Amino acid sequence: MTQAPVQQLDQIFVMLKHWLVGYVPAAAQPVVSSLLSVVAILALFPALFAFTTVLERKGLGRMQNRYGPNRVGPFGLLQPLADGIKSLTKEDVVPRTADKAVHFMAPLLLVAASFLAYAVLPVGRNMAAVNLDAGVLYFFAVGAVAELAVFMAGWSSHNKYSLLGAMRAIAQMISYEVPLILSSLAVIMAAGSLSTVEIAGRQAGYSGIWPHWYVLTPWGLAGFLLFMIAATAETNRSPFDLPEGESEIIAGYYTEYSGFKFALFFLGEYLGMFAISGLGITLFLGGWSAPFSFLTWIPSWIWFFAKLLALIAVFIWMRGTLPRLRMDQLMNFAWKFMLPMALLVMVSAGVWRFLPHGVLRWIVCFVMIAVPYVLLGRGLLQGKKIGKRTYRFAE
Amino acid sequence: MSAMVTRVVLEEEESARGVEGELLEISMGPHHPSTHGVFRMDVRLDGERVTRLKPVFGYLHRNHEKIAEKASYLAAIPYTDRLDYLCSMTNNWGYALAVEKLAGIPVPERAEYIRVITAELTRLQNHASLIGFLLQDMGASGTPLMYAFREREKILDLFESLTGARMMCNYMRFGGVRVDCSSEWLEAAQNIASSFPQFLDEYEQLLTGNEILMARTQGVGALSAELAVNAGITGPMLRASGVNYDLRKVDRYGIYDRFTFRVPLGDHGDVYDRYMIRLLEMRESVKILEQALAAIPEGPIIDPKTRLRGLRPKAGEAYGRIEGPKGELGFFLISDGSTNPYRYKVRPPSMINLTVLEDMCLGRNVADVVVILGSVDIVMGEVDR
Amino acid sequence: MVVADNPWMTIVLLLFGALAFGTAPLALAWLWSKKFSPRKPGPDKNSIYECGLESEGDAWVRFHASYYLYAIVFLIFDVEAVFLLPFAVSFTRLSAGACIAMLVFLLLLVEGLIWAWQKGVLTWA
Amino acid sequence: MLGEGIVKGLAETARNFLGSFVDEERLTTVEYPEERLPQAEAARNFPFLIYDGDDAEKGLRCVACQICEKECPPRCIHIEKSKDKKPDYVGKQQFYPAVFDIDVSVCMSCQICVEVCPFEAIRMDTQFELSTDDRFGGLLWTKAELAKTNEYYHSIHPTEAGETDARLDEEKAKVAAKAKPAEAEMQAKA
Amino acid sequence: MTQAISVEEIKAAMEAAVPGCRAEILRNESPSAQHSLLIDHEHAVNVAAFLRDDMALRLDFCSCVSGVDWPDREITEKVKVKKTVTTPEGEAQEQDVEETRKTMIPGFLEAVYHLFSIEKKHGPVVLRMRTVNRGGDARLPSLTPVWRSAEFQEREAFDLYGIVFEGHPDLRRILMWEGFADYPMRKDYVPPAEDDVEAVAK
Amino acid sequence: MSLSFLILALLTLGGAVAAMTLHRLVHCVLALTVALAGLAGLYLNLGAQFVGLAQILVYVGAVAILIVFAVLLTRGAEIASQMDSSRQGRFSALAGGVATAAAVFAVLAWVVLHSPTLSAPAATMTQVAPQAAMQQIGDALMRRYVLPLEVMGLMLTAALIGAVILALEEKPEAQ
Amino acid sequence: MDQELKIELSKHGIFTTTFEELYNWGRKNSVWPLTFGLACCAIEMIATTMARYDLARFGAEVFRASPRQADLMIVSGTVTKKMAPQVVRLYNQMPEPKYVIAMGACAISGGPFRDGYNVLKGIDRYIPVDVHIPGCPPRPEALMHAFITLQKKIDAQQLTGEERPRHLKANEPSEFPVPEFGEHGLEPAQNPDVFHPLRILGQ
Repeated sequence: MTQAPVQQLDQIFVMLKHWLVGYVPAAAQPVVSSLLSVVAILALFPALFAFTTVLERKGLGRMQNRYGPNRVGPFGLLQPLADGIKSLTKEDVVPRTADKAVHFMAPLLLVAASFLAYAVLPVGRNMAAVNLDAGVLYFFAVGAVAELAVFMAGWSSHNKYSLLGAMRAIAQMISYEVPLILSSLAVIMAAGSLSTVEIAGRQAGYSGIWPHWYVLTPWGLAGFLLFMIAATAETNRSPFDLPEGESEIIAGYYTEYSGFKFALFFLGEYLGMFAISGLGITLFLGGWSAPFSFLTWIPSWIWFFAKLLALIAVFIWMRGTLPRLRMDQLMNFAWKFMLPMALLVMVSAGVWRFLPHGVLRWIVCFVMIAVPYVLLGRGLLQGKKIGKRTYRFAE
Repeated sequence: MSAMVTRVVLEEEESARGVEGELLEISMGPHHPSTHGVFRMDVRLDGERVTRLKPVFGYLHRNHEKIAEKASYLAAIPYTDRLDYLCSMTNNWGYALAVEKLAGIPVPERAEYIRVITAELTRLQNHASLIGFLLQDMGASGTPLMYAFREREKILDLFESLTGARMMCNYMRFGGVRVDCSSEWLEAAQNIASSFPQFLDEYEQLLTGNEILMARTQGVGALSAELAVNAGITGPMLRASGVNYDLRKVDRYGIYDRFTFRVPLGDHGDVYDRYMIRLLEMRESVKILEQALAAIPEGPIIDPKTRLRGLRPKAGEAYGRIEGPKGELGFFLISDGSTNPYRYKVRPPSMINLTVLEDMCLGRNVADVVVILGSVDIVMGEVDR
Repeated sequence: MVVADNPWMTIVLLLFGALAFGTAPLALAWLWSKKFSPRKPGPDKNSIYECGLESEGDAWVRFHASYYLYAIVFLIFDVEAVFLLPFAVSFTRLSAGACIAMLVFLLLLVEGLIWAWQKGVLTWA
Repeated sequence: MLGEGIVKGLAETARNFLGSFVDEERLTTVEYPEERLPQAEAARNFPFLIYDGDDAEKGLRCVACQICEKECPPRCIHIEKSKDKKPDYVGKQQFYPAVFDIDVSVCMSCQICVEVCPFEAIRMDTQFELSTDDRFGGLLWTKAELAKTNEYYHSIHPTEAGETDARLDEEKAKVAAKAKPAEAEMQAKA
Repeated sequence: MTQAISVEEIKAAMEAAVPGCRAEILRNESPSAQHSLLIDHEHAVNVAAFLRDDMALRLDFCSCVSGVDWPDREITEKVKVKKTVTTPEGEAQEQDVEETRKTMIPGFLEAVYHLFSIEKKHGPVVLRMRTVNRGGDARLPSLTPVWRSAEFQEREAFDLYGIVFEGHPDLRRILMWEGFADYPMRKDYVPPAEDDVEAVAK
Repeated sequence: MSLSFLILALLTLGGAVAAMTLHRLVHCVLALTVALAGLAGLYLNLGAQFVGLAQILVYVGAVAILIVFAVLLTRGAEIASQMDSSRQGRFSALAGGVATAAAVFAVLAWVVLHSPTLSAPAATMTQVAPQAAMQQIGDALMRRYVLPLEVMGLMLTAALIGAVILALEEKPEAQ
Repeated sequence: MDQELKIELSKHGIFTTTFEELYNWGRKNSVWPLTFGLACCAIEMIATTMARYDLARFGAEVFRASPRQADLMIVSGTVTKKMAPQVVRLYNQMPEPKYVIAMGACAISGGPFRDGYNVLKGIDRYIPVDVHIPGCPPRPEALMHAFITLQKKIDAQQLTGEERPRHLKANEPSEFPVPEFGEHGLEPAQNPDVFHPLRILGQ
């Protein structure tokens, strides 16, 4: 088997870019190169968004013993196009008492913030738009802007439900940002770098057939789960979809948004979800690397997107199964479970480094995480006297 | 008796805070996704905590009683279908029972059995959908509701093949039932009765142990037995508060004394208990169904001496009640000897169960309100009539 | 790596691209409404939605202090995370002593957290 | 342990998801416009009038007794009695409805008209695809739209129609039996 | 449905426990034989509290509260009266004359309470109260302080019949909107003339 | 002065001016956020990636939110802007502001002019590779500045406790 | 779309025609109903979205609780006089283009309850209705039939010309007066701009 064509396939987009850049004058080359990356991001992820909406609706349908959309285009795949056209031609209503400028800017800001995060995501070998040495920090910093966008949307609408939704959203997002950052710190400690490209690269090696993914360590697994839970909350997905909890506060902070502005919010939320899943993949799931050494011939970007789709499927799966948490439980969970656990994961990642290789460090790290998990979980449930019950019967 | 205690405390708290202008006043409803129809709650919020909640209804007040007083005894039956539109069979039965009391009409054996079978099937589909709606209010994207409706469709198919309609069965008559059921129908009902526990297992697997569900429901909306009795709460909600009062046992109306079944009772009276009591009641209903299907005799299905058209009961009055899926469904009829009831009054369980809504919701937050309301099991057709 | 660009140029381009991506359909929708489907504002349509009723009272009311408390705790931990980041980066080359120093730093903050927990600050109302 | 119930629930939805590809019970959708479930024989939606033979006007069983109009709970039936009479299925001279309208925008499909009709003239149809944008024209059905053949009745409710026919035949036989002696008497007298 | 205790017994117990209370037994001739007790206004709340708390009765559950409207009735009866009739002959003579006499029975509004005991599992015991008239004096004491379950139902009777329950904590319209002027469940209510589209009548 | 610096400086200044002049408090907060983001841009422009991004994370992500909550908490969103609208009040406020700004600027200028980096010869300011920069910060933090770090932690904890105590007075039922 | 219409359309030029087709195609395949249940029919409406009938197949399972994001109002059940102002206001708050399905007898005419003092005799007295579906309640299939009828109706709408639908005409209203609670009933009892009965009884 020749390595060359495989590698070519792996690097096909990189080569394509080089080839295209080669045609422009040298002075314009950096700009064109950047532009190409930007255009790729702007084209690819919205397309993924469109696809995901159908996937979600169909997936939920299957979980609920039905088909889901299947008539618009082949297998219902054109459904998002129809939705898009509809949204585009729908009347745009802005409440009279709304703060119009802020109301207008909020969805744009959300979409922009969501897009910016993609700059540092390595979607394949040599395939990151930029390689910032503080890439992870950049990612979180950009994510922080989304909170502001949500607040702007909720506040400017001048609607009670919107404001409630926005306040819920911010409280939730800030609370889960801490465990999100802390759980990724474990990986940064192991990798010794904040650069997403580098972190992904670190995990591309193999021991036997097993990859060096951080998720395959006790602290990595725990960190990954914490990271994904926090990510679910950050992106307002079920069971943390309180900010738009339809059964409680109508449509949350975008109650007063119509037409394409509403679609932009939707887009922004999904883009956020992809981005944060992408970061999770980069940090814990080996980025673009193959799960087994004998599968490396499949192009790296395929692996990345396969993992992304798998995580999206899990998001959809959870949405199809779980009821929503309540605000106080959500906050309790963030501060009284997620935060201590994230700190412990960090400490255990530190311990991992200082212990010698072997079974011992597996056991120590596992115990370090498992015991507090059981205790904290018990504290969460039994502290509130929550548990299964038995019932009396009268004849 | 401390029935009014909660109310007083509430007002004291409110005046003590003295920040009325700073609280958020929200009307939830009449168009709200989880008010189960056109119900409205005027809520005052401190942050997200409820400091006052006033139920407002009447948005579906369609003058059922007035129309029935202008119509004959027979013509009122299809209207009863539309009271609690999820449970037309039990509504029919309640009304038929009241008229039978008023006019002294006997009911043949077979009709009684068919009534029990259809009523228990109704209870099954009502409880199943209620749990689905409750979970929907809790934010589960439709999956439990879909499973509930999957089973409900099977029961509705049964109803349709017996009565011709899925929801508005218009099936029972004073003195019996309208049409006889075939042996195939009984077989189909038997199939449902024997497969229903599987569905319940699935439901329990999906939900009962779920930590989120438990956290959302346990300790939420607790209702004391004392207050429940005083406020006239009936049905699963009363039993969840630990009061053993099931009209099927107390009144032994129809032929319920022939069946062995148990009445599940809760100890906390919270939303979780209400949820569990309904699940357990479904299992008991299946038991009743099995017994009734095994013992149903042949015979006439309607009292031959009763005139359906132009029934003129002697002047007098009667109050008849049954254990509807939502609680005590009563009909109070006054006859002046003419073909129309002089006074026709429905005792709607879901409306009276709302009496304590505010008591249960105070101090909880918006998300709880939605869940508590869901656990009360209201149908606006019945609340507003 | 690809052509050694200035990363910030890419990011700025991406920012503009993203803004354009958001604005373009809005502009298109605006054009559409100009050409074909006129917007029809009205007193009801442009009033606030409140379950079909006319909205009463102000939505911009005083909010609960617990939001503020959480924001403070968050700010503290955010700053802490910022300090932890450089530590994490150089962690592989640090001595055990430095790590213990960081642990002390952590414990200080955890102590604050526990204190706040005990005080019931972390109980949402 | 925390998370146990959640995992169980996830397993349940996964079972349904995977089951939807193999098990009919786990994919209950009937794709309506193309696929339909067989309708229950007893199904009812709106009333129609039965006529025997080929001529809707002649064979209409309704004799305009107006019982259904009176008993209809929402009072959606409007009948105007004819001035003249025509023979019914047993040959007796009867009135017939000059006008027979049903406002299906009011009808509550309760079937009471069917129950009270002594002439087996009105029955419930199963047709439900009736949506229209014509509020007044499309939802008021006149006699011409309501009249349907006995064969149609047989096709939608075979058992019930069979019973009805048997009853009618019996009645006819009775009348015939009564008529025969009468005829014989007449002849004898003659 | 065990009616363990007869109406007469309840009446006696009531009158013994609440001095001065007046109760009247109204017989119900229909097969249901649910006889009722008509109680006076002044002692109604005390009577109700007694019924609820009495250890033998324990009517802790007020199931159903109904308003009933009894409009003014004209009773036409033929009475034989002795009358002095002047005969054509000019003699005054006492005669039995049949005369139709019309008596107006003034209308009133009535609230009917159906009580049960959850503890003792008996019932129903039917309580009735009547207003003085249907006009300005349509007042009754509220029994909501005794049974919370009466809260919404009394409001409903107020809304639809216009019975004013004194002592009710929150007596507002419940089904109709505030500002609605009529009491639509009364027998003499006439709905507003609306343009009724009767497509049938074309 | 490069073009990027000019733009960023204008952005920062514009945001700051808007934050002072806008009428709605929430608008002011948003404008302030712009100023803070502009400042972060300036850091980034100087090649201080870590500081710039941390500035966004902490100031835009956390401080701005905190101010927003504070604004909503006081319900002064509308009323406060009308406060102190008398001419004299305005003038004195302006004067006070200018004085404070001048003082702050003076102190900063003094510090900057006396900082050792400025006096060191240009040659010692080696252009470090970005990756190394991150690690250098970490190393410096954990070796040379380990004591200040602990003091920092203590201060943060103190800040937490202080703020909570202050806020708890607002929220008596939590105790 | 029938042939005649196509020819008619082609007169407007290919550009408009394609636009129009795309526009109608998008609208008809993305009809998001308002989460709006009134009475009995609402249960059948819910049943329509459930597994057996699955309205989602048409891309219409996105029930939006906020009128701002909804396209279709399914008036599912009795509209009482107490509710009518809210229904009209919700309709008004929906952005154009918006459609209304009157589901069931009550929504069309007051149905069995039309003699009630608090029952509105048909929602078309205040807002324009696109599709009526009789039944009490209509079966889920019947609602789907109504939905398909609506899709056909949308498909036949023109983008330009005098025949174009209401929402494309600048001078046609998109919101209608909300009736007010009077002492005896709603005022006004109907909106003559919307309500065009064959004949009003007593005239």
